[in-house]
Amino acid sequence: MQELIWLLPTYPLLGFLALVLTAGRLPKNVVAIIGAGSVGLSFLTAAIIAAQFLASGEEYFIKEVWTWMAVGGFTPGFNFYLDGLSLVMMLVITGVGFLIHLYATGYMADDPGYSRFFSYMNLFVAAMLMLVLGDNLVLLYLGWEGVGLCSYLLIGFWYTNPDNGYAARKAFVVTRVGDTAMALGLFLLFAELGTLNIQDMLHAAEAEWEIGNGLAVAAALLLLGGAVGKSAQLPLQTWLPDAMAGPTPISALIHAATMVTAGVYLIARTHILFELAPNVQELVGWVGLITLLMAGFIALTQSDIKRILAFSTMSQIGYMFLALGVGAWSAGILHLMTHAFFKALLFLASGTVILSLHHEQDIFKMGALRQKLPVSFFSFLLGSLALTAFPYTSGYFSKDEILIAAHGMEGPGMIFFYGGVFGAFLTGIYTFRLFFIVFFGESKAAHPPEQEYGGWNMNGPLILLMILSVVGGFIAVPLDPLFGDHEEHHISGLLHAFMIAVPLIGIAISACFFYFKIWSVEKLMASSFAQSLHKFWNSGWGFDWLYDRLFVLPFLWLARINRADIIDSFYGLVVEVSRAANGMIVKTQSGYLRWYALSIAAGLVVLITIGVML
Amino acid sequence: MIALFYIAGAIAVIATVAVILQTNIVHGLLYLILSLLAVAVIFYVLGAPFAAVLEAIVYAGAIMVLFLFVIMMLNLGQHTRDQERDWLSPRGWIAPSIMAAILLGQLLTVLSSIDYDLVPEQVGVMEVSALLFGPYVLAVELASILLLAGLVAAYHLAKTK
Amino acid sequence: MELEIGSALSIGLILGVVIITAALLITVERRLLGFWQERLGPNRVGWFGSLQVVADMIKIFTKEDWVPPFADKFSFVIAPGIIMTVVLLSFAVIPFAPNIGVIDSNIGVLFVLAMASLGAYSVMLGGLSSDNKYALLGSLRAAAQMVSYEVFMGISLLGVVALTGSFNMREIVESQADGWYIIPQFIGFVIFLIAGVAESHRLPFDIPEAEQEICAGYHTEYSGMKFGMFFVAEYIGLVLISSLITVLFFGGWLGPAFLPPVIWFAIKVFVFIAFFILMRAAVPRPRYDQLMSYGWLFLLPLSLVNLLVTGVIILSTQ
Amino acid sequence: MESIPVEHGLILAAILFSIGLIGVLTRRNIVFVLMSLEIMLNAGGLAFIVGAARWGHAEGQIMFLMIITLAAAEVAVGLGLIIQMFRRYKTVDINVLSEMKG
Repeated sequence: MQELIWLLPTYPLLGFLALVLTAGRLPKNVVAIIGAGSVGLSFLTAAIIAAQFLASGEEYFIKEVWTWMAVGGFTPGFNFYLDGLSLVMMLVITGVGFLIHLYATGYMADDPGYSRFFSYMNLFVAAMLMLVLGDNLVLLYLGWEGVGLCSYLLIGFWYTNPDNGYAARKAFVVTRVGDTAMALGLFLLFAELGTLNIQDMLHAAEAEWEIGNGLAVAAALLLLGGAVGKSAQLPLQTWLPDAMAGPTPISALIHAATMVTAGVYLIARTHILFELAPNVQELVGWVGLITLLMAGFIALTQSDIKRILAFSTMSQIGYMFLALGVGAWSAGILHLMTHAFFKALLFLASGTVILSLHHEQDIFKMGALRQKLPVSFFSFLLGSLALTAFPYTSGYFSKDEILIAAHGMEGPGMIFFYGGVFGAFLTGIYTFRLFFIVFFGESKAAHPPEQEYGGWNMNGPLILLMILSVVGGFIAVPLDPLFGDHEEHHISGLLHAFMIAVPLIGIAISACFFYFKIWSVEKLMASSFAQSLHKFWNSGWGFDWLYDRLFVLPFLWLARINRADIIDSFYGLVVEVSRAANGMIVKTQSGYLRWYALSIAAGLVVLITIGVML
Repeated sequence: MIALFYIAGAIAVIATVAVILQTNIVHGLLYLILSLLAVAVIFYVLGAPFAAVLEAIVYAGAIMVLFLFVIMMLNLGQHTRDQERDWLSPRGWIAPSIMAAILLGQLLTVLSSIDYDLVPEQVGVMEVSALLFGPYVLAVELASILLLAGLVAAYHLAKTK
Repeated sequence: MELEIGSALSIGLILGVVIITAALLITVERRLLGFWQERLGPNRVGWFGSLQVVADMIKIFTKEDWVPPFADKFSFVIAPGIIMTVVLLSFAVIPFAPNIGVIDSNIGVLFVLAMASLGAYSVMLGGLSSDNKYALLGSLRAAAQMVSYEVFMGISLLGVVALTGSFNMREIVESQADGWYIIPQFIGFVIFLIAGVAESHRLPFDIPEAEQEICAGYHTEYSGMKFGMFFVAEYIGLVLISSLITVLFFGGWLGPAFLPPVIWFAIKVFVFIAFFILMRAAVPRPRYDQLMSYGWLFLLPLSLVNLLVTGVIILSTQ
Repeated sequence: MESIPVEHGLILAAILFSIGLIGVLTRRNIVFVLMSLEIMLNAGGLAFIVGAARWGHAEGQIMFLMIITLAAAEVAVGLGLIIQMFRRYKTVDINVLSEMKG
């Protein structure tokens, strides 16, 4: 059965082909069956494969399907590699993906682009599976770009609004920066190590490079560039909030559960390389820490329900990076998985809320939805608790492990630890700010909902994800043989209690502000400093403004002064010279036979002259 | 015989000059035939009677007849003389003449370095034919293909639609 | 280089005999035609009209030698001269008898062919320079006819040349001592006969000058002595063709010894002259296109086959 | 027998060739151009015959035969073209055939 691993991406790919080739002519229920069913089949297959793999106790499994190309010694194949890491990813992608597909069959029911939507989604799942299952970096890169393409297509899904197209382009271009770095990294690795097969490459790197080797640092840095681009980490994080322009299931699947964690997967996959470059690994931690804090502050000030969740996602991926940075690989992946559960839950629930309120996304125009939208309420409650690492929810276990590992780290470990704890504090505040404002207080909705939107196909996934969000932390991730980092860290009980308490304090503060209304936000916002701070954070720490000044405007300026195309003028010169020469030579082509005969005679004279001279 | 060579040579040159100076195309053609016949005489003197007769039969007798035939068909001749005179502007002669003079000068320079007196001896039809249908039979085949191609092309080109 | 240039005297003698014979033919033809057509013919001047030729010559010589003002004078004048020259030149290689003849040339047959091909110019120039539509039509016909039939004429006598192994007329005659070539080369003879008539555009192949269709064809505008030259040249051509047939196919001067060779030659030539005149009296003129297609579609393949078969026989009997 | 300097024959060929060249370059009447071409071809043939006489071989005559064949084919095609041209342009001026200018 493990031999059938190639079926995993094949099912969604076939679904994609079926939907694309019929070009929306199929009835909606058929589309739903194909779209969600293909992913469901993938999930079933994945589950069986996972069970067999775990039962077999092997460390890894390779399925060679065919050789993609053979150029000299470079023979990347369509080979699938299964080990603990890809197993987790595979299950998350197909499982959560299936639930989200199922949800989307209801969510998108009224959309004219129903078939198109599911074709993109299926292609995305296929590409994502390719990414995590590929045994060489070329295949990984294929999937990497495939998901990038799908992300672009789905952000701009409602293409009639130019803003959505703009957001899609922004996401595409910004991630392209990272992808370029990653491609360079691949070239470097291939040039230095002669292979792009991940395992061979890692072993070769381990054998040839000592720790701190310059090439290892360069390669790790370049791969990190790709990872931060895909995972929306500093400094390439600006695209993620705008990516919320797509339909909500997209946000759940691509921009929360799977694609944005590809960077985490990449670093975890090539962790040996990062271990060879400790400075870069530490940099990963710093990137994660700064991003999680920054995103937390931004999330405090946002008013759009999806943007809050987007910044929250950014922040949680920051935690994952932090985990990678401190070497807690398993914890990072565990957090990836739990985050996939509860963030998908939150996004889907927000989707229900948005639809119930007739496409209203501003949280200050909601309120008092507790009774009206019970499923959403419970979803949000459990999702938020998991997000804030409420004890014994899924997020608690994973975040706990990360922070403990950070605490145990040498050097900047303490900073990472306290930074992470502070981030958890922020998480508590902004999460429950959202929760309290949306579900309590008075209703400020323009169109108050009559009843909750959605049937079983939307509520079912929510309930399943609720369960997973609560108990997901108990799932034993089979990563130990892969990373071998199961080093027990221990912190004192007091510190541990403090760690657990901090998010709860955040929740309490949030409650004081928004539920009990003991404190008032207005009072806090009275000072001009607070207002400008709010504005600053609301704008995402001014990164968009900064990048605008740093890159976009200079580029536009260059484009403007280069309107006459300075570089092209060189080639234009070539053209002009040719044309001038042509103009001179064309006179010789007079069309008059006598002229040609004269030329021939002249040539004869010259030749004879040369002959006589010699 | 040697005198015949120079006389025929002189006739050939004069007649040829007359050809290119003529404004009446029929007269030009007659001079050309004269030139060809003079060249045929030279061939005979040089010991190539077969070539001489062929020059007369094929060149003067058939190819030039074709010319005359076309001239008759197009009804060229004396009517076109004025037009011909217009076309022959004195300036048009300068460049070709200079070019030809240079070429001729070069050829003379090169040729005058040869110093060999030949004693003509008859190489008759028999010898030529023996070679032609012996070692050069391929050339005969090629020539016949060429003629066939010429025949087809001429037929096609001159056909009235 | 076996070039036996006869004395000026013998050249003059041969030329004189040929021209006088041709002139006499004018009367002879008319008398014979009259005889065959069961009428009298010219019988007033001299004994049985024998001086008719003198009267004709006096008439032609004294006529106004007129050149039409619209004609191209140069071409108009030289055209009759060309035909006279080439037919007379052709006689240079004819061996009349073992010791009578101008040149004993190795390329005699080819020389005759060359002269025949040059003869076409006369007709064409005459018609073209006359600037007359009948003349032009006549000369167009003549050009096509003569150029075409030259080909079959040349190919038809190649059989004889192959049998002899030489282009030398004297050798050809000598090699017929054992038998005339009329026997092995009968097809060649027939083709040569027809082509010869066409070459000299005698009736029935006088299409270039067909009176009923295009006036007098290429010599419509000619008069006086220029016309006389065309006229006489036609008879000289007749003599030439008869001589060639005699030489190539009927053993030339060869004959029983009771008569001198030159007499045998003369007798044979006269028989063919008479035959041509009889043809004129007996055969109607074909149409122009019939003539051409007959030549190209029938005579050409036939002559080629004849040559091929001759070659095969020669090779197989060697 | 008297001898002929071989260079004289070649010089005659060169002179004829040059005259033909002048004709080709000067004349506008395409029939004259074709005739001048014939002059040049014939001059080439003459040179071959002189060469044949120089070595006493028949090969030169064979080359002359080739030239004559070439000339015949060329004239046939060339005259066909002239007839076609005359039909189309009603002139024999070679300059009207200058549509292929660059």
